[in-house]
Amino acid sequence: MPHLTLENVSLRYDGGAPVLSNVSLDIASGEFIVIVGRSGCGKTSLLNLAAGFLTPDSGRVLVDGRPVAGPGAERAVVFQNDALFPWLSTAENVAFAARLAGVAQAERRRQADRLLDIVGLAGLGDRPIWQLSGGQRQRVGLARALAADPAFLLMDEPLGALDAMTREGMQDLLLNAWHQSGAGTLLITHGVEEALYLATRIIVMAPAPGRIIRRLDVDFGRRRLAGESARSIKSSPTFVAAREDLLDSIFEREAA
Amino acid sequence: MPHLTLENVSLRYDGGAPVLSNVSLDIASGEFIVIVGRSGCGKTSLLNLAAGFLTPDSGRVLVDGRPVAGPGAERAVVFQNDALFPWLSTAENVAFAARLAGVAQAERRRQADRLLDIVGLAGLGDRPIWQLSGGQRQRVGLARALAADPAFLLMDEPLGALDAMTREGMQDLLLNAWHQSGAGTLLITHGVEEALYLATRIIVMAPAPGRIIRRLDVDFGRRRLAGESARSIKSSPTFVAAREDLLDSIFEREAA
Amino acid sequence: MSLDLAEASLAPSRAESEAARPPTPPRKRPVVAITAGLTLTALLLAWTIASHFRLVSALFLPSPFEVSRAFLTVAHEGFVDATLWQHLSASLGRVFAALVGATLIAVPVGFAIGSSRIGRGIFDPIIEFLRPIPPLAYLPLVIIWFGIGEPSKILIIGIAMLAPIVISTTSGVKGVDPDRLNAARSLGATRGQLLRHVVLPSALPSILTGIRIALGAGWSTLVAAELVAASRGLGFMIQSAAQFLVTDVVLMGILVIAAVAFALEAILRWIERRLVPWAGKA
Amino acid sequence: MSLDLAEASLAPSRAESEAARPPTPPRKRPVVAITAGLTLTALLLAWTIASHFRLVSALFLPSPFEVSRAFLTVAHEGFVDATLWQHLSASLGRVFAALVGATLIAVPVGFAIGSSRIGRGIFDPIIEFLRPIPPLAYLPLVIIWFGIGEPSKILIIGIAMLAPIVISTTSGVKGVDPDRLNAARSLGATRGQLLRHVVLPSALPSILTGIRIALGAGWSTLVAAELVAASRGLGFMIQSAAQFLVTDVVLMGILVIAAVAFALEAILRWIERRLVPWAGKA
Amino acid sequence: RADQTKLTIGYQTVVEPSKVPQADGVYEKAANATIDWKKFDSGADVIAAIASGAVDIGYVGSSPLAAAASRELPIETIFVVGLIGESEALVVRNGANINEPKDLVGKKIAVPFVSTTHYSLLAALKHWNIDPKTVEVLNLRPPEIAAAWERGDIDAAYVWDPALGKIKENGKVLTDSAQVATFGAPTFDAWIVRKEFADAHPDAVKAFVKVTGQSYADFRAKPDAWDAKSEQAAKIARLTGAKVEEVPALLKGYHFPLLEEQASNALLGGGTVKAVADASAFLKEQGKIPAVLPDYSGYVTTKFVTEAQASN
Ligand SMILES: Nc1ncnc2c1ncn2[C@@H]1O[C@H](COP(=O)(O)OP(=O)(O)OP(=O)(O)O)[C@@H](O)[C@H]1O
Ligand SMILES: Nc1ncnc2c1ncn2[C@@H]1O[C@H](COP(=O)(O)OP(=O)(O)OP(=O)(O)O)[C@@H](O)[C@H]1O
Ligand SMILES: NCCS(=O)(=O)O
Ligand SMILES: [Mg+2]
Ligand SMILES: [Mg+2]
Repeated sequence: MPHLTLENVSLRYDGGAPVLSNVSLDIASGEFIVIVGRSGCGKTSLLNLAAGFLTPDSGRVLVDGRPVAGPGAERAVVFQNDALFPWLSTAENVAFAARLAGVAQAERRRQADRLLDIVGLAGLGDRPIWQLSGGQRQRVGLARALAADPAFLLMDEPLGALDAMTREGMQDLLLNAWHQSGAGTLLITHGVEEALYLATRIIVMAPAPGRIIRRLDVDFGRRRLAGESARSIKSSPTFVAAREDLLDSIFEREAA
Repeated sequence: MPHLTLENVSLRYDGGAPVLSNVSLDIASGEFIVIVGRSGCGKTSLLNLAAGFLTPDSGRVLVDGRPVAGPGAERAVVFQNDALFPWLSTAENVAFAARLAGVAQAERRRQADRLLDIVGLAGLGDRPIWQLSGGQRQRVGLARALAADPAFLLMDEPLGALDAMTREGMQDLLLNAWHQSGAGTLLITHGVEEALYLATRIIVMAPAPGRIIRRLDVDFGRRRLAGESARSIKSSPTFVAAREDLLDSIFEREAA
Repeated sequence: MSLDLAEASLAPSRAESEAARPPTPPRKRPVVAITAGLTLTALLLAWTIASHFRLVSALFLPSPFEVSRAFLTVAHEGFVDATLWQHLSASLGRVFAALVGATLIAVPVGFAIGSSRIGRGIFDPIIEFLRPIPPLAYLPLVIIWFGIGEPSKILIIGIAMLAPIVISTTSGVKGVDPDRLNAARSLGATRGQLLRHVVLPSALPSILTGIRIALGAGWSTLVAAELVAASRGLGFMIQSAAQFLVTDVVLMGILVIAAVAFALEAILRWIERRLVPWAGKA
Repeated sequence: MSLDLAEASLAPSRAESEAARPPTPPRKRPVVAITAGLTLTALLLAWTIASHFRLVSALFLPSPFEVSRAFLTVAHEGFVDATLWQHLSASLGRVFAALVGATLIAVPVGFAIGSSRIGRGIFDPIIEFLRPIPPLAYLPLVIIWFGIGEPSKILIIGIAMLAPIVISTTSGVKGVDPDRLNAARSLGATRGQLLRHVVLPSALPSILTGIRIALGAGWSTLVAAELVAASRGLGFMIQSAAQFLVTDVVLMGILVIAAVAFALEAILRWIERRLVPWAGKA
Repeated sequence: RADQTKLTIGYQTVVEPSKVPQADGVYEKAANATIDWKKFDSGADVIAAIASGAVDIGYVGSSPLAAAASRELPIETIFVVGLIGESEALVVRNGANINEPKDLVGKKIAVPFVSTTHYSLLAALKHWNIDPKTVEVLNLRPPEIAAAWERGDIDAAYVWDPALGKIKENGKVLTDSAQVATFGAPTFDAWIVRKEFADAHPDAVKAFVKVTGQSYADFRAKPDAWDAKSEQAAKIARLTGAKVEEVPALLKGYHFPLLEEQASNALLGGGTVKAVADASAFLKEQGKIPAVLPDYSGYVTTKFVTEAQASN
């Protein structure tokens, strides 16, 4: 079973203060790990290390025990600002990896259509992506990441720019995509409810230097997959209590 | 007791579909009215009518029964993007109304310092406003609005751009400012919790055309002012239930 | 002067809302259009009257009628040994030759500056040094070095075009969304593929903008380049006409130059819209 | 060409985070600086060698030494009946006279276009018509109309400066945040107060940018304006030197023109920072 | 001395006797005027300056004069400098392989546009039956011609001194204006005045004519005294840029008419009007100007020469 492991990684940007200090984290297939923490505590830096966009100053990043040297197709990334390619059609965006690999146009199109179907965008393959709504674009970004059939899915606030209602719909889509692909998933969010609703495990980070201060296993997402309504989950007392608890960890609130 | 009244107002922008249709609303001193509703349902348009920035196609906007013709100093406005004047110091921003009225520099400064003290920015009067954080800038915007000692305070998503923690602090500041000034307050927000926490009455709007679909009296804010902790209010079952209820109205969610 | 406050306060205050809204409300247009129409009519009328009643001598201000006649005459019979069309194509030929040359040099240089530290080290100081010098200041030097022939004229125009294209290309390359680069890398792109599949298309809108600006700069410089030792070209034509005091041809030439500048700009904008329809949208 | 991907992917992807972060990481600078230094040294060396060993005739490429000597000679003894300082002040005088004139006309016109529909109707078509015409195209007409004296030169330079200032002012006035206007209105501002207390300061950064662009455009045009019937000025100096094939003075003149252009730009940027420190920040 | 007339005179670098009183400040005294002397490279520039009112009295060749008159520029010819002879010549570069006129086809020939040499070149080409469109006629001012010649950019040039002297160093004369005159296209130089100025300050113009006439008389009286070592030659060389040792020869390039000859039938009294009309007709034929006038007599006046002579 694939494992993506960060082993005691530390990081500082050129000449600056340490941004991450001795962080260890393991992501296995089937897990949905959500990182929360205040702005600037190093969440994005951590994800960029895992993705291979950054190299740690000390510590190691391993996939199945082997150190990684840069990004790799087994670790697909979904970006907050979708990072789609506006010069390509929706379908060509989804099939971008295939394009790089030199797969023929027709085959690329077949692949793209299958994935667009999965994310609920069947029939929009020929649209220029700048004619899609924010929520649709995030789906395309997800489809593009899933296209490579990755072992891991790394997502940095993928729903951050969406409005409340679209966001709720996308949460269920993420749950389903994770469930069906089985990819080990790492997601960053500012939404405490979102974290509770999606995660199998929540990682709370604290700033200066960025470090993990809490790990919390939850299972609301599995309850949702089992058929319970989002509304009943989110208003259940356990959920509300977990939410307050988590907010306390993040903001280290003094009980007022 | 001052009343700001919208009487059956309707509005359409040049040649477009109706944006507001037959909306009536009354704001009295001591009230804290919060408008929620999906993006584009006409909240900002409604506030702009109340402020006098727009004129309704039909219906009337009245202050104490007299129709208004444009903006007036008795209806102060706080903007989402603060709308401060970067070429003026913090103190001069706060005292802008006095500057327009030709009040002398020293007297302006005295006024500004008093208000900066109220919003918790004592000593920052000489700062250029572009050296303030987003939260501080919103406080300056609030101080500028309060400087005119307005009968009404109109705020369009004043906390929308702030991060979660700063936002919580500002909510309490708004509650206090409202309580102390006694101004009839109208606030627009996308945050359902924020609405519940601050309002004496919540107005739910629906789009196409913009109209009021629900009015809901609440009193969590008064509980906060009475000394109860934010945490205990927000995790109380009545609050959680009201929240779900409100979300249902806004998104007309089918119970899943 | 009245401040259109109503208009100002209706403008959406946030960028996102822009897309969802209809374009500028049409009800306000007429005022502008009518005033504009009146202004132009008034100007044309003043011109006609002043020249018709010889308030100003024809030497200084030929009438609109004389200017149009000059257009027809020069179009058919020519002036200083070439027809209008020959002058125009000489000028256009120079500008386009310069454009091709400048683009071939400036785009790779812009890529080098924008995408590599070594490239920046080599080319940035050169460009930063050349940039502020008005291309016309080179004119005498270029004439000493390369003579008064076509190459000199094309070179001068090309020099004027270089900086805008390099600078736009550089900013396009530097402005490539790092997320897009990262996205492509995590989808398996090699360095070459990044350049070809991400950097180039990302920078294309900037490059085209640079070319548009460069064409404008080149067209300006052209007129000056033709002041020296040309035997054809619009700049040469109006200069010769001025020396023979044929003011109607001078005015006609200025109008043609304006029209061409206008057309070039419009064509480039059209190309931009066609080639990079997404520019500014995503 | 190597793509500095590490660098690219570190760049913050969201605008807000920009402010909180330190400027560009210093560790990368040396590469650029060293390469830049090497490049400049290499160029200077090549120049010295080529001219010293007379690989190229001095007529075409005087040595750096000869160019500096030309600088000293012209500074002290002068060239074509005026010292370097006199040429320089003649040129600067023209440009500043034009700048003052252009600003006095263009700023009010920009205000009119940006803040009133009538103003837009009247001036917009005129500016849009004049804008694309290279100022040099007017040169012959201006000479016929106003002669070959100083007024013509200043006029030509001023015309080149007009459009940039009008356009920047217009966009500054149009770009006033409607929320700021509304804020001032709800604090009791009259129309006059809006113009003075909100529109003018809001547009100031744009106006200054326009003036900076205009100075550059004017400096370019100056050289051309002095190609015709001047008896003093840097453009006249290099043109005369070129006619006598005094290449060292030509090169020296180009360097002086570059230095002045550079200095003007730097001064204007300094003024911008002083006068509108908030520009781009809020 | 605010009562003094202000007079701007545009002169060219042609070697002729009036440079001596110019150098000596005689004009200023005679006209009781402050005079601003402006040097021009060719007649076209002088005409432009006169047209815009920047210059009051100017030195131009017959061709710019004809062009200006045909455009109804308000000017009057007040003094004829003389027929142009060898002082303007078409020089072909050594090594350009031009041995006879028909070799000019396809070559680059530089002239200052509108000038007498432009006119003479067109006339010569016509005489040789060469279509002007088959040669490349470039518009360069005399100093630019000298520089372009040195660089080897042009194959031939029709120009006057001092540029002419420079290019002759490595070129040979194919024809000159004395010969072109025999083709039926004589050229001459003349002083002209802005009509408005002449009406306002007739005395200043008269004084100008008188001093000019006197200098011509001085030269005609003792041409050999103006040798290379004379102070006259030195003054002329300084104002024109010609080499002092060449001045005596250059002075022979013209036939300078005396004041008393000016009003004769051959010159201002009739011949000049006809010459201007002929030149205009030729320029029209060549497509350089759009129309000719029925009558050019309004552009020539004997008034000033007559009065000047009378006051002697
Ligand atoms: N390229 C960079 N150069 C220098 N410092 C950086 C860079 N990127 C991030 N930092 C700093 O590192 C720290 C962590 O940044 P990071 O983006 O990882 O935080 P984050 O938790 O993702 O924040 P947010 O919630 O705002 O996205 C911050 O203090 C930030 O200022
Ligand atoms: N200036 C305008 N011109 C034309 N249409 C406009 C204008 N301003 C708003 N609208 C339209 O009117 C409707 C209501 O807009 P309004 O800004 O009042 O909504 P809102 O509820 O404030 O939305 P949001 O929550 O996104 O701020 C929208 O459909 C919008 O597109
Ligand atoms: N020989 C005089 C020259 S020009 O005045 O004709 O240009
Ligand atoms: Mg982040
Ligand atoms: Mg709104």
